[in-house]
Amino acid sequence: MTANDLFIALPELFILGMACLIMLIDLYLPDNRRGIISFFSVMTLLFAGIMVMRWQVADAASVQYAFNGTFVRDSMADVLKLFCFIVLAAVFIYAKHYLRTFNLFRGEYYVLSLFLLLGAMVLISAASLLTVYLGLELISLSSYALVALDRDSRRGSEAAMKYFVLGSLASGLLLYGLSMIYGVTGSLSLANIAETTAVASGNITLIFGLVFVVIGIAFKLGAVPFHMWVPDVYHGAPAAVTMLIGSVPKLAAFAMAIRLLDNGLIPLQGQWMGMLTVLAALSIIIGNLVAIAQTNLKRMLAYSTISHMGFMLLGILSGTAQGYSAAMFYAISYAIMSTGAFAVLIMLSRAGIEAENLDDYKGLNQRNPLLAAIMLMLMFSMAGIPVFVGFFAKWLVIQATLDAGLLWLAVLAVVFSVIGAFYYLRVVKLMYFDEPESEEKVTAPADFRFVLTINGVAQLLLGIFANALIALCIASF
Amino acid sequence: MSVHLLSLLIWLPILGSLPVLAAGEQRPGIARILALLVTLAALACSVPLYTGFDGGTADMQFVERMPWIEAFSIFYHLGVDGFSMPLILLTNFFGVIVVIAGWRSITKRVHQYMASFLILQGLMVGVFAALDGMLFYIFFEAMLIPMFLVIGVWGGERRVYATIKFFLYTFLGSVFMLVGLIWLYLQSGSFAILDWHVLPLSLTAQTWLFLAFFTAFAVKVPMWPVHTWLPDAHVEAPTGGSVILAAIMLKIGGYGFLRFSLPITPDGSSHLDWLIIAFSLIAVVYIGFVALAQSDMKKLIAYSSIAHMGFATLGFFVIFAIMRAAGSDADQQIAQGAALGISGGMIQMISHGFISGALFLCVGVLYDRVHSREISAYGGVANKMPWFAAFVVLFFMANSGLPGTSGFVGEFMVILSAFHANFWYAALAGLTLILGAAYSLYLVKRVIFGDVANQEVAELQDINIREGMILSVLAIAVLLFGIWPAPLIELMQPTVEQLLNHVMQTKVP
Amino acid sequence: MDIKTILLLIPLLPLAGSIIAGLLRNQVGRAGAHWVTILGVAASCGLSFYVFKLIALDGMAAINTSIYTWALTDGIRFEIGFLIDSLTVVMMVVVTFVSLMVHIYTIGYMRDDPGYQRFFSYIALFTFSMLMLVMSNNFLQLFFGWEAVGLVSYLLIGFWFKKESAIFANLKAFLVNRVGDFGFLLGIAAIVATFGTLDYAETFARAPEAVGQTISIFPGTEWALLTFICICLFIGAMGKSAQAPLHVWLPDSMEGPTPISALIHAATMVTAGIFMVARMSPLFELSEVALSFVLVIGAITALFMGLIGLVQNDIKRVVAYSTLSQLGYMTVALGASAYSAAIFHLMTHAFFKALLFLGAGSVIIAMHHRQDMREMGGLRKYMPITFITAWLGSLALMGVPLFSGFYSKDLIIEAVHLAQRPGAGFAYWCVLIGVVVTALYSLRLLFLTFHGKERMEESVRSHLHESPLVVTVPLILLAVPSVLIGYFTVEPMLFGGFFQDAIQVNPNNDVLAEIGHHFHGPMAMALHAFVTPVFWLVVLGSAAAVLIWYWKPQLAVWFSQTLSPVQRVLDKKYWFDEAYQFLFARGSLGLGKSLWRFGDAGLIDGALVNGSAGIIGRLAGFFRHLQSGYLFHYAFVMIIGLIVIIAAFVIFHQGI
Amino acid sequence: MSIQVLVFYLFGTLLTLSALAVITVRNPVYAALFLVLAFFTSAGIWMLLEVEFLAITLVLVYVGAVMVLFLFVVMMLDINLDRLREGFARYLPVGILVALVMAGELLLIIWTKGAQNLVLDEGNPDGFSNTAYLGERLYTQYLYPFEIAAVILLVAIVAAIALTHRGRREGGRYQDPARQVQVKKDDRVRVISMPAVDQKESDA
Amino acid sequence: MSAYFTELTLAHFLTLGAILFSLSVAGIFLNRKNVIILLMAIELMLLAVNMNFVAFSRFHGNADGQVFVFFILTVAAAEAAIGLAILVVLFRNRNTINVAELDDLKG
Repeated sequence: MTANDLFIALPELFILGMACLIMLIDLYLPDNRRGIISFFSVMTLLFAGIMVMRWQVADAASVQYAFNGTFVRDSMADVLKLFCFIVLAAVFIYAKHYLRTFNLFRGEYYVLSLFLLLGAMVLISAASLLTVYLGLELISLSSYALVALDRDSRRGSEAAMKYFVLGSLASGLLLYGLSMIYGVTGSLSLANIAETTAVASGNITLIFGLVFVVIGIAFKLGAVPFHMWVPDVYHGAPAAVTMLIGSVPKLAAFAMAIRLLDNGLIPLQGQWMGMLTVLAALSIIIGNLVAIAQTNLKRMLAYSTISHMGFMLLGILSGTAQGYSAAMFYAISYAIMSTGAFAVLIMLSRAGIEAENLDDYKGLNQRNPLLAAIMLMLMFSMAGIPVFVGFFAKWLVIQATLDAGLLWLAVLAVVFSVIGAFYYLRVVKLMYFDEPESEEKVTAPADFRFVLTINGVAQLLLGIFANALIALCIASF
Repeated sequence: MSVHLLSLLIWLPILGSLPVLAAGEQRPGIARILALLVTLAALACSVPLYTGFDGGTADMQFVERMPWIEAFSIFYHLGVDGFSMPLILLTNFFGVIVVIAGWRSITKRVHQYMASFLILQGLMVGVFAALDGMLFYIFFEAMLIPMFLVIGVWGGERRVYATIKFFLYTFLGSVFMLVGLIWLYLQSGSFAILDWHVLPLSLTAQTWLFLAFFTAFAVKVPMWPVHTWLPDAHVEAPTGGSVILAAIMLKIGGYGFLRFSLPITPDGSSHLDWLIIAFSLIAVVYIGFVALAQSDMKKLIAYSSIAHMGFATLGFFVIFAIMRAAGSDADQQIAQGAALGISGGMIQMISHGFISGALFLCVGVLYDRVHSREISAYGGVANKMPWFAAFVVLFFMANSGLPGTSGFVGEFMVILSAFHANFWYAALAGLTLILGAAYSLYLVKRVIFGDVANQEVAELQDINIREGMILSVLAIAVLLFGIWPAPLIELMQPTVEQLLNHVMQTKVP
Repeated sequence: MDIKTILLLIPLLPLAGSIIAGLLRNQVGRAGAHWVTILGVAASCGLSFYVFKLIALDGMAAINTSIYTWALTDGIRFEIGFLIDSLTVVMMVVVTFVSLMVHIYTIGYMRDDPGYQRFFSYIALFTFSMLMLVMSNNFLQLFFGWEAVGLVSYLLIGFWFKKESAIFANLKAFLVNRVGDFGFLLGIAAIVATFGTLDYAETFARAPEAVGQTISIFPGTEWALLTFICICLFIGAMGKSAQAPLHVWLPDSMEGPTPISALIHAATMVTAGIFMVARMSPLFELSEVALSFVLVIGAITALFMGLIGLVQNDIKRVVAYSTLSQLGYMTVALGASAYSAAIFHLMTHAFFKALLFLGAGSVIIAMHHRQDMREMGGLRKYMPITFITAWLGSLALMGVPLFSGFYSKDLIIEAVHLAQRPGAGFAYWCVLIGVVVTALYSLRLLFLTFHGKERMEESVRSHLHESPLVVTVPLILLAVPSVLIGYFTVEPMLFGGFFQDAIQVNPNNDVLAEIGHHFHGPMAMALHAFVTPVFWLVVLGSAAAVLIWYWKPQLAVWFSQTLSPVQRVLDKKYWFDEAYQFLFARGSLGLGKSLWRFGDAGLIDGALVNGSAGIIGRLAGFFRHLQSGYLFHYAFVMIIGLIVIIAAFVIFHQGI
Repeated sequence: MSIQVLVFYLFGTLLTLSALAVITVRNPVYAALFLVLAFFTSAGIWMLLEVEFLAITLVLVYVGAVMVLFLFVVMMLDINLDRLREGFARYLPVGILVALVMAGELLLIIWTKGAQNLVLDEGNPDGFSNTAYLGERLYTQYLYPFEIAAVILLVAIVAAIALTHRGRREGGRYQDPARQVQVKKDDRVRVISMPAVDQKESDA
Repeated sequence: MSAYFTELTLAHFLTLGAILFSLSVAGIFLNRKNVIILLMAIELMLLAVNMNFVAFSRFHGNADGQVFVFFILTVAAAEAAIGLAILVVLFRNRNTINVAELDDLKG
């Protein structure tokens, strides 16, 4: 280890330090001063962002290894981390309002979220099976705890338990696969594994291990049939936590897929492409279908997440740089969309009651036109209607799919995106076509509204000026 | 002459929607006036588009091109030719009409209503002006959103069903086109439509592509059997929505056939033209009968729109049958018949824009007063609204293709063209002469003529100046294009010829 | 003023009158409306006579001129233009003259109507349309005029739009006409497809090229192209000129005001079909089959429509069926290649039938808009002018020698007699019997109306009086040509080569020329009539009529009882209306309804659209239930996924 | 058959059986104890593989800490065992079938690979310290993961406290050691001077 | 027969691992009653994986596998702590840890 290693991993170290610091500060804060925690957390993200940016400014294309090859920094890592920070900062601002409303405003949320972020960063920068695993566990353990954050919630604890058991099962499966890969290659370093597998790509044990690895990834993404946790956890967790789980961990899961499948097991692309194809197709079908039957917005968004992850897999499975960048674009835009949608949900929530029933959205346009417009943009973006960013995401992955020669899959994807559009339209219908059932004013603190407005308008701007983000994603591979 | 005229026409209404929205719900008057000013400005800006247009060339004009998404060589690429220019004018023309039409009848959330239409107008102009496949698709799809809202918020009883049906139907159709566009990009490395025109493609590829485009545009036109969204959408939409839907949106389907299907997949089109011809003729005959059986005025007009758009598609795709029927030695005849078909189809689209728009406005006039679209709720309207009755009779006569009105021109040319290909095409298409008159005049008989049917009719007031002005303008347009369509036809002639020369060459390598 | 301007003014003056009277009706008022239209039509009439003089008398060459290019597409030029030749000028004169008379007459007839201005606007518009039709030099404009007169006819039949029967009749008229137009349009399309032009002159010049060309309509059958074209065009004429079986609209059209019946449904519009076929003689002459078709259709119409006239009680309907029958005569003449005779009869018929209609209208005014002849009788002493002019018109109609109708009708019968083509024999018998029938219904009308007992209600009778001058003057003015015009024009028009620049007849078919060999002047012809069967048939018919309806009215009752089946057939007009009503009106409504219910609502929307939505909904529900909430199920699903993936991708794929 | 093989089979059988018992017995206390047995036997097998440090750690960490925690929780929660005994057999056949299929697949693949022919390496030389070897690796090559593992443990601590620590409830009775040690005599004992009272006067 | 009893091979340990793994997985989806048993099954599963790693580590003669096992043990401990904490919360909220009663969230 040299000082340079520390320098490369500076953002991680900074986040770690700040997390600990915030934890300590929190101990000594009176309840009415908790706002400082939120402020510190956001500032932490800001500075971490600056630290990440320095590479993008200085030497974006370089790839740097640290800590004996267990840590890697490359352009993809930078971009993903950056968006993790951005999204998390928004989440923090949204969450503050939520936690206050629901009387959950404690430091643990921020500390655990920062640890979760740290896990995500570890995963994003993982260069070894070990760091992949540890990063993953750091994310998972933090999220289990976060889901149960509302200790008095029946649903929260149920969701946490389910998440915990299934998550542990999934990490057990992943570990089994990692053990097989280690068994064949004798190394934990992804770079070495790639070299070895290039020679032994037909090895059955390797493919056997690959299956488990793919399942591990699929679980984290929430791809069918390893999606069963998603609806229940999204539904049961407090909205502020659901929002978090829907954003940063998805970016990390994308990175995990790239690290394992591309960086480590690219010689097996022929094999994992088939598996991902099945997962993607199933996710798109089941996610969109079941979302139609939902009456609860959180569950609906959960199923929509499942289908979105199916779409994202379309990008990954082609195994080309173009496909990866498409998937990355998808993951980033999804994180932004999903965060925004949950923010709207939070804004509509009143003390003790989350606005999770679809009927709560009736006549939103009359109650708060701006909020309705933001939700409208989010919904259409999720449905993949131009000119919002969601469309560009879908376009890119479908292009990747076609490029990979999977016409049927592309057609299936677009057809189910039409079916899926139905439930997004239903939300718009409720907001715009129906009369409000409550005249209560919908409001939130200024910072909340400000960020939410940016979040909503971002759907449009990232669409119209998609070039920049697309270029960034392409430059990452 | 500004080189950014097309951009101006696209973005002026879209950005103009912001101040309209800012006017807020409490100040509908300001919203109306602002919207009117924006549409008038857009209309004024389209004057140089007409005057500056060089009718002697088939080249794209007013071209703008700048990189947009560089990684996939997508450009913000605009331009117009003889096909798109008239349609843009039509769009901007109806922009004004719609604002005026909704002046009094819309009272709920006026600012949002006006803003929706402004955005819609800009997007529609964008569809016609786009020369980049992705740009086209984006405008094409984004258009659905404001329309979805317009029908859903300001529509009638079953507006939710209608608008979701409209949205999903159209969306489903267009996603196949998206797959086709992407596939073309992967083949050619470019998203430029004009590059695709010259891209050699195997017959199989062309056939599949053709079908992909077909689903998108057939739904939009709409052609039988994917037409069932239209009657519902029309019936439930507010008057302005119906007008735009009928006058402009349906044209986008036809325009798509001209811009994409024919030039990109000429062999595929030739291979599958029977499909479109069959659907078009079914549209004319089957839909003609169905229209006859309607008891809802808007539904009847909606069905009539389907039948009339059948002529446009028939005109566009009958050209291959003409080539086959004529054999190799009769170049002159091919050129004649085919040019008639395509020009006729285009004229039919534009004329139908005026007529159907006017008809929906007429229904709107009645609806505003009586709040019913049922034919049976009326009778003897002419007794109370003589001027209105005159307009209705004129527009329905135009709808049934009376010579001297624009409705005749397109149908006439298409039937002439169809005869070049096959007697039966012309005969079946010609049935519209009977069917179109039957359903149009049957409605006139029941609604306009007769003795005053009930108290509500007895209390009707004749049209006011605002309504009279709109209808007069449309009436003048309908008559003008009926009496002297030459300027319009000449405008698109080079483009038609170029298209014909293009499709006669096989693209199969 | 150059000739082109004059020609332009002829149709445009009535149009201008129409627009002023229509759009500025409140500004110009009632008097203004009739003055402006009458002036327009009168000027147009005067100019027409001037042009007639130039062409017919001064021997000026036919004028073929283009006004403007309507449209131009690759190779095909759509022009608006005028072709002024002998045929055209005759039509122009007839149209404008009758129209002028009707305009004047209308001042009286419509005096109390609230839609006064509208009416003048319509009839002026009609004059414009009809002039456009006859003056056209191309098919496009012909079709324009063709449909435009249809439109005005529609508007005028439904002029009293509160009357349910009127708006039923106008819809029917328009639709039946559209059926004819459908054929007409196909004919035009065939011409364009064959000759690549819409211009008459070019078409006629190139027509011989098309001889021998065929068209395959049903696979395996080949039709001569020209026959196809001609029959298509003639179908148009059948609609407009109310030939069986497309005649059904004409009797119903009597729901319109009487001036309209005279102008449109007797004198001018309905003869457009005759005019058109005569105009197309260069084409028809090339197809024997088409001419035979024309001949047979005409003959059927001439006889069988006349028969219906025998049993009608509505005074206008009798005249209407008489019109149908006379149109049949004209058509027969066309079929016999005696185009000039057809036009000649067209002209004479225009005068005397307009006279009869206006006379009937005069009676109707007197009867306070009652039209049933059973409630009339003995009117001669109340309205002498009407009575006399009606008799004159009827005699002309019957074809009594020296009256105009005699010359035209006799020549037609003679021509048919000489014609050699298939169907000519049948046609000959039809027209011969038709002569008797004509005499019967004409005299029946006169006797029932003007003679015999006064059967009207007392309230009506007490107000009976002769119509005002604006009504009677046109009657008198029309009576003059009705009586005389045949005598004076038969020779120049038929045998003087008058139409030679407009009408082409194949020398083999030229029956009129053959008649011309034996023609020695109108008086000789009238005298010769006494030795022809035609005259004696007229006498026979007249005698019978006198017997039945004048001397022994009880005979009429007896006849109707003994011949009740025949009476019923005629009363029901051969059940055409019922059949059409059932087949087309209700049939297509029913078809539309069922297509809508089963096709659109049932199959497409129900099964496909909402059906697939339903399936998706059910699938969604099904998959939703898989999410049971039980942890062990979730784990189970994951493990099943694992097992399946291993099986599929490792075991089977790798072939263990 | 070498002694190692014999030991392997012995321990292996025991391990399998105890694992089976863990998932089948109904009383969680028994299950926990069987799990302890399973860990012990695994440790034994690992000894065969000469991974002494991990074997010891397994026993220390699992048996010494984790399983105690388990037992603690089992005892702490007043679980109604009667209610937990119901059912279980209905889906058993399908469940067992699926488990067998899965095991079959795993074994099929392991054996296909021919792993039975792969002999382990010779074993460590005398005096080799597995602990030192691992320790060296952990603090050099795997320092970064080591630190992350530390964070994970921190997260576990934070999470466990956040979830279960309820703070001071209003009205609850808690000790405060700080106050306890700071207590002074005066706080506890109040000397009251009580003047003598005449009994008789009070009676009166 | 002979090969399995003469010498210890990789297959012995992998097989043991596979059996343990299958048992633990079966435990997770067969157990419908007690959440604590689920947590134990998870520990068993990790044990199975550890068995694999240890065996492979010896097979390859490098320490990486053992290091991995070390970390798995660490994480497993942390996991157990969190799992049990969640269990406690769950029990406090619902007064049961019956798996079959955890069905508020479904559909």
